[in-house]
Amino acid sequence: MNKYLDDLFLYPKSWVDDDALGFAATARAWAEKEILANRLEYQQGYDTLFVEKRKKLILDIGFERLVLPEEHGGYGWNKPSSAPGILTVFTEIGRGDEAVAFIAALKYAVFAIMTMQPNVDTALLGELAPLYFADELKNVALILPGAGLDGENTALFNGRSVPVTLKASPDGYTLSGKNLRPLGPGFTADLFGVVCSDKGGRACLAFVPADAKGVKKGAPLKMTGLNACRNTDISLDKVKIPKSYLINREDVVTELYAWLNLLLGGTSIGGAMNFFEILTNWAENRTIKGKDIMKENPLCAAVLATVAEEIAGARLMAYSMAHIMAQPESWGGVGGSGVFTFAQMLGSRIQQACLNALNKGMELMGSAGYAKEWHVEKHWRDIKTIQSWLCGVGADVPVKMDIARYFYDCKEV
Amino acid sequence: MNKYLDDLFLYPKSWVDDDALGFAATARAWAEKEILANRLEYQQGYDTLFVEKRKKLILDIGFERLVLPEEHGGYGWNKPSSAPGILTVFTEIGRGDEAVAFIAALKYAVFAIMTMQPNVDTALLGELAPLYFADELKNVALILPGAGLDGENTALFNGRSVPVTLKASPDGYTLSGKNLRPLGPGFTADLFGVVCSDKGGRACLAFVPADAKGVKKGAPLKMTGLNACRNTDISLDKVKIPKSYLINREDVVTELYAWLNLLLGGTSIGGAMNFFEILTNWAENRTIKGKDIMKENPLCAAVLATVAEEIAGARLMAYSMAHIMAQPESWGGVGGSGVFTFAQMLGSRIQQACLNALNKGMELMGSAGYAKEWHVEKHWRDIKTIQSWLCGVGADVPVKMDIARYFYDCKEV
Amino acid sequence: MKHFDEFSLPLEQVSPMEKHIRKVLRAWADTDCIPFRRRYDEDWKEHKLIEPAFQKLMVDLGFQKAMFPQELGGWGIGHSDYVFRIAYALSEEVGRADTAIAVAFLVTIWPLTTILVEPHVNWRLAREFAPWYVNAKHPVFSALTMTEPQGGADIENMGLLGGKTLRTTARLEGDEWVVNGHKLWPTNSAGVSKLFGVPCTTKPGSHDKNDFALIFVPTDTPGVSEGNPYEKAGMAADKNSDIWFDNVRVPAWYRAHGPGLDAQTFTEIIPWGQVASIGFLTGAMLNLYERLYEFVSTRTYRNRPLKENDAVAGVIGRIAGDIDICRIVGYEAACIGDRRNKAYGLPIHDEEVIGKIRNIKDFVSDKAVENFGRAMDVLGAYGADREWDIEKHWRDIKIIQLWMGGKQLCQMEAARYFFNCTSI
Amino acid sequence: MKHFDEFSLPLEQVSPMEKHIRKVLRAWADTDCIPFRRRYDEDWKEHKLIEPAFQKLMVDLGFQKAMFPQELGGWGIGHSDYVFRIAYALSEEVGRADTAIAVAFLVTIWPLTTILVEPHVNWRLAREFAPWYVNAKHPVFSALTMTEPQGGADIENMGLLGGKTLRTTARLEGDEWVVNGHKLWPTNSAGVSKLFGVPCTTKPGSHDKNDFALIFVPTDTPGVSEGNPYEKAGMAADKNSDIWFDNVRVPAWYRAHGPGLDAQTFTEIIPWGQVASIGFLTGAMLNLYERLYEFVSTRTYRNRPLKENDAVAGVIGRIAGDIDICRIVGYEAACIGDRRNKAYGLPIHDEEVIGKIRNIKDFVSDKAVENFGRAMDVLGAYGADREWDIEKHWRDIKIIQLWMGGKQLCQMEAARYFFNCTSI
Repeated sequence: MNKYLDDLFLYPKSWVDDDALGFAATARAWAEKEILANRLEYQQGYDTLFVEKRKKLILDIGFERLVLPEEHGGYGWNKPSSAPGILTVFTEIGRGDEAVAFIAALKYAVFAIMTMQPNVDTALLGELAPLYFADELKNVALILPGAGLDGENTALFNGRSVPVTLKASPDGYTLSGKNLRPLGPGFTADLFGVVCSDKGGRACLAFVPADAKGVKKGAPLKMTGLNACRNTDISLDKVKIPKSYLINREDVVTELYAWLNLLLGGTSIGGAMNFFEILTNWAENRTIKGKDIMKENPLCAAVLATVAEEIAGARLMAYSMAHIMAQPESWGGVGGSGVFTFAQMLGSRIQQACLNALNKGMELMGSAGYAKEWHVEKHWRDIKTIQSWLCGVGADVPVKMDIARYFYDCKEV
Repeated sequence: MNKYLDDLFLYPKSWVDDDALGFAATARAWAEKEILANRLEYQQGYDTLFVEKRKKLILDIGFERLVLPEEHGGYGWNKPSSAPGILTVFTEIGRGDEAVAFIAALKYAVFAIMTMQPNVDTALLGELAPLYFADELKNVALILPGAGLDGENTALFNGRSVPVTLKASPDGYTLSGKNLRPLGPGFTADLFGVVCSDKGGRACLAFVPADAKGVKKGAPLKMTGLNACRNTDISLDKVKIPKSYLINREDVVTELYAWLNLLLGGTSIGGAMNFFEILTNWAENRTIKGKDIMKENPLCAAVLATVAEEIAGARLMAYSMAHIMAQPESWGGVGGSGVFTFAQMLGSRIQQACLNALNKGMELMGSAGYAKEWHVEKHWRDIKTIQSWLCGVGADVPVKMDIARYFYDCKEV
Repeated sequence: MKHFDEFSLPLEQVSPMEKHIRKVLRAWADTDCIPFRRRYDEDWKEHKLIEPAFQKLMVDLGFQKAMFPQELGGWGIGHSDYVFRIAYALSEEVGRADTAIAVAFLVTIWPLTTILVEPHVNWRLAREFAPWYVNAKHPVFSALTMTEPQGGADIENMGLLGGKTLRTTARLEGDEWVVNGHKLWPTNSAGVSKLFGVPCTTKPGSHDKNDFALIFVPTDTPGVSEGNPYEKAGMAADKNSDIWFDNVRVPAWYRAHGPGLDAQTFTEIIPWGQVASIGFLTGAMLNLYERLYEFVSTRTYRNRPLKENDAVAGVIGRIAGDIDICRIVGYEAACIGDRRNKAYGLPIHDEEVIGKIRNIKDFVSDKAVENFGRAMDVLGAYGADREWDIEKHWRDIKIIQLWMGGKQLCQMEAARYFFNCTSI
Repeated sequence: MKHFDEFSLPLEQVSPMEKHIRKVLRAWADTDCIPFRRRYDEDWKEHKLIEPAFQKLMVDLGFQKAMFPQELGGWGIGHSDYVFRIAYALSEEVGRADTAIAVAFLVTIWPLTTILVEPHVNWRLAREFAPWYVNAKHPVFSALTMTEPQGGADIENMGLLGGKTLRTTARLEGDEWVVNGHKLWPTNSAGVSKLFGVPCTTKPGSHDKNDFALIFVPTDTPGVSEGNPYEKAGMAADKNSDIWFDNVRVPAWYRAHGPGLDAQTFTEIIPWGQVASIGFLTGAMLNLYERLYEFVSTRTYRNRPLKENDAVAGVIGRIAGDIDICRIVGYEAACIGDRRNKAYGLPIHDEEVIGKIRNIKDFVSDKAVENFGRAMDVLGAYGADREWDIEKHWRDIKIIQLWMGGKQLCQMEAARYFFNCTSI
């Protein structure tokens, strides 16, 4: 490959300021040096190296603090207009390891709810930032609306079940819910961002420290991908949290989804771009039919083109999403129905495009596509895991219903 | 429907200046008043009304002059940075009638080659503008590279056959080619933009007046759609043109494709948006299973969502394309390999997305989908015609090969 | 592949008669239809060019007799163990030339299947109507008037609605049925037909299947009126219009069978229509292959025939491959129908039969829409050109995808069967 | 649908024996494999958990005898008119539980089909090898070592390359073959097998099919060495490694048949592998249906079971519908193979047979990849969860899509047949 990824996969550069480009370069350097340079070593020592490399990025480089306001030790990126820059950075991290980017995305999205202008919640930040942005790694997992169980009647968020209920108590709130499937590192989580329903049935976001009384974790689950961020089912048995640990403003959940779609979009695009690099190298060095270089065979070239096309298209969609989020004034806020709908719509298309790039490209690699030593199958499993988790339940139906509500004013779907 | 299309189908407004928005509003008013207000009448008297309505747009409103430099009677839009504005205007016209927008797009694209900064060809413009931008309708058709005939060995443009050859003669050039299938109104064309190959086999663009000696037209063809712009095969039998009627600068053909993809993208998106309006009206007034309003049935809502999603996605892709074209400095010129590749890639995806919106939406309309009186089937036929014509030959393979050349430096595909 | 006849059929299942029938129809297609079909679109109202094709097919070759018992001058195919497969072969061969002629012809037989096909032969009605078709010197058409202005294909959704939404009523007065109502869009309306099969309710709003009646109405009965044909995107040979029934009186015994069995035979009519539709689609796809083969063999990319380019070969190989797949499953759909009287088979009103055949129709329809669109793209600048015939099929087969309840009903009836859904 | 056995099969074509064989394998799957398979991934190197499943299947139930002639203590299935359909049923039933166990088991039979199946039975070799499998107290595996470091699946592209790219050589010295070369990735390598079928060339660089040799090599022959197993995304029960042949000497009569017929039987081996692959895929899809059915019946959207939501029903209905389609065409692929000795059939090295079966394999593979992915999405937050089993199949069936030349070779061989391409 004799071109830089950014020269191949065009995007509206004018939307990304120098500050962001600088940080993206740092993230790229981290990925190159810490992970891509010693792929096999990283794969074989994954369990331990995963933590080490994350520490370098998050603690040494201080990447996590991007979400914080300056007065809480951040860099002043806590405004929607930074969305394109944030996307750029997450793409670079995802290129190194989707799992690293994924865990970071969850934490970023949850804290964005209390740090993004105009909704900076200084009081809550004052309590949480010191605890969860200190000098060791702290993980956040989410409890999102999703599948309900037949027979149980739960409150709904756009049709999805909200299995956690919230009760007001004199000194705060009490949360209850059983068999909850977190999004993210449920087993190692230090803090849970929990979507729950108040007595009016409206969805809001509560913060639950993992060590709070009544939080029960199960055994770690075996998953398709993202195995480094070990997950498990949890239950909340009358867990008490202080009043300040609840954010119940209008649109808090839609806003959370918007950020997740953007950051996980960047994550998968980054992973897909690294796959593009591996595939390019493969296609330039394989011969088929005893003579042709693979990339010069028209059928293989067509598959290669589809891979590039899916990634390039996904990247443009992601920047369109970032641009729409970056202009809350024109589109009614990050949590507004317009931005939410487009984030859901583009978010699921981006994941599908990245996965399709992997699925198609692997067709050219034969056993190298699924042998661990080629580092392709991990991208494939990780992206599939992100993509299916983002569906929540019912494949793309809930997102289609979100779209139908916005474009056709459907009321009953 | 209780929202404006532009509030539903978000796009980066900041890329479209007030000047363009004003012209887009005029185009929308034309479409509403002249066509959409009296649909049935327009359909039944199509042959004559098609000309009348075009005259209003092109001569009375002067729409065609958008492409001309101010000194030739234009409005000073003749710079790549106007691409997003031009796209917006073509979307409005396509919403009224794809055929009107289609003919206009061909003429615009051909003249963009000599009017767009930094390549303004004042001499040639001085000759052609008075002839083809006078006070009556003048049609332009293109001869593009495409399918070759087995046994004939032609020059190639990115693998596609260039069936017209160019010979230098003392007083100009001589063009020859047989059984040429124009893109556009070949039968009524006053001017042909002909892609031909010089003796070095390089593709360049020649302008051939339809009344030039040696230009032979066949009988009009029956087509799937765009029937108003009647087409026919032509042949060029040693047709002489003056030196000035040839533009052979590097990238002239790639640039032509870039503009075609943008303008025809807007054309089909406009048509698809009008279909969205018709479908919305249908889905709000049909009951199924004897009780539900169609749009409230989850399966129908999912199909409706797909329609909206395809159109919204196509529109965002089109603006991404326009943005890339509008910044020739960052991406190496409108005809450069980057812009050309992305135009081809996004252009074909936009057409497929619009067509898919029609194909899926029609599934909900039963016989109303293919009965002429509902005005859906025309959009379907017109968009399919544009989409398949743009393929040129071999479905998406030539575009895939364009993509493979750019992303993987393939040399032999 | 030496000939498109090599596309797969489960050879052990093909009837001895089928080869002969295909030969006759192949000759009709190549001499009486295909040479003229490029001008059919403009003939949609007059049928000046289209009429002779019907005359040859239905009268001269005699296919409008096919279903009637031999005792009544027919060919007795209604009594054949292979009747579904024969119907599939007919649909495919005629559909290869023109799916609109195919549907106009097959729909003529369609309502009659309820009274001519084992195990539900109604001899009195068979004797009544047979002479009209068997002795005619001109094509005689019939129609099945299903769709109503409200609700579209609800009526075909017997499984869920049981005729609840029917607004066309039949009232028994003495020894006559009095029919009132408004129907839309049936094939062979706009004055084409001599006989209608009319689904009605004897008790408006009821979803008791015993209140469903299928009544035969000669179109010259007082009170029957039809509108002008609709202009459509394609299928010029098939005329459709509104139909009104205003106190139309027919003998009481013009009801197909009676309470219960009417609803059952009407449910059974759906698989007939679906299997024929699949035949139309695979027939059109056989023709797609013929035309596409010529194009990719004679036109070039990089100065070599398109089919010798690996990437194009991938595209056209998928198209031909899908045709082979569609034909295999389409023929299996016909076999499912022909198992209706076998010990190991199921009656065709069984939800398994309905669900599986709906699914196959849905699958083949989608593949047809996809592959005709793809084929037009392979032709590129020539794809929309009527001279290449593919665009005509592209316009026609979309209609096949949409009719009889379209995609959604296929999806729901298939899902209802596969997952035992109770409320969809 | 009361049970997944209702998914369509062309009932007239199913052998009497098949039902019994399926019953036995169904019981094995439900008691000896499925309860343990969620821990197989971690067992990829040791096979501590996997071994007992093989023992029960191949030895206790005796399936490793199946192909051998009855005279030699086998079941004689190699002589059955239904052998392809039986192989399909085996592949489907075992594949439903674990496609990796299915491939390890079927590949044991695979190279032996060249010498055990009518019309090409080599009795001398059959007598030589039968005792190894028939009398064994433990599972005995074989492998077909096709892939070479360069060129991947070129070797399977006999149609175009005729073995030209083969670098593994066989030199006849006296009454012995001397084999040298390097092979990659065959199923049942890494020390698992007792016998290899080794495609070689007797004249490097030649594409004369007479220079192609298929030679049987016992793995304990001096000069045979194997590497450690590769770690893969799935299919833990199937071990793959490098294999080196360094002046390996075997008796001259260990060659399958001889010049010409070796190339033909090797060409014929491809349809065997494809039909089995299709069986693995539809078997996994049957299991997909079982697990998906449970999820959509017990989990809710809008507080109603997922399957009662029309839009979700549309998604899962398509998945189940595709399973039905795949099974119909998959079984037809097996029938095509079983027609090889029939007057109306074709030998399985015929390009029509190869092209059609490649096409069906390509189609079913794509559908499997698509539908397992979709099913994981229906499960959403639970889709990537091993407890639901679907993700395991999702990882495994991708491998099936990629092996044996993968998609591109299927596409090219299908296109070559359908469009008579000469250069692709």
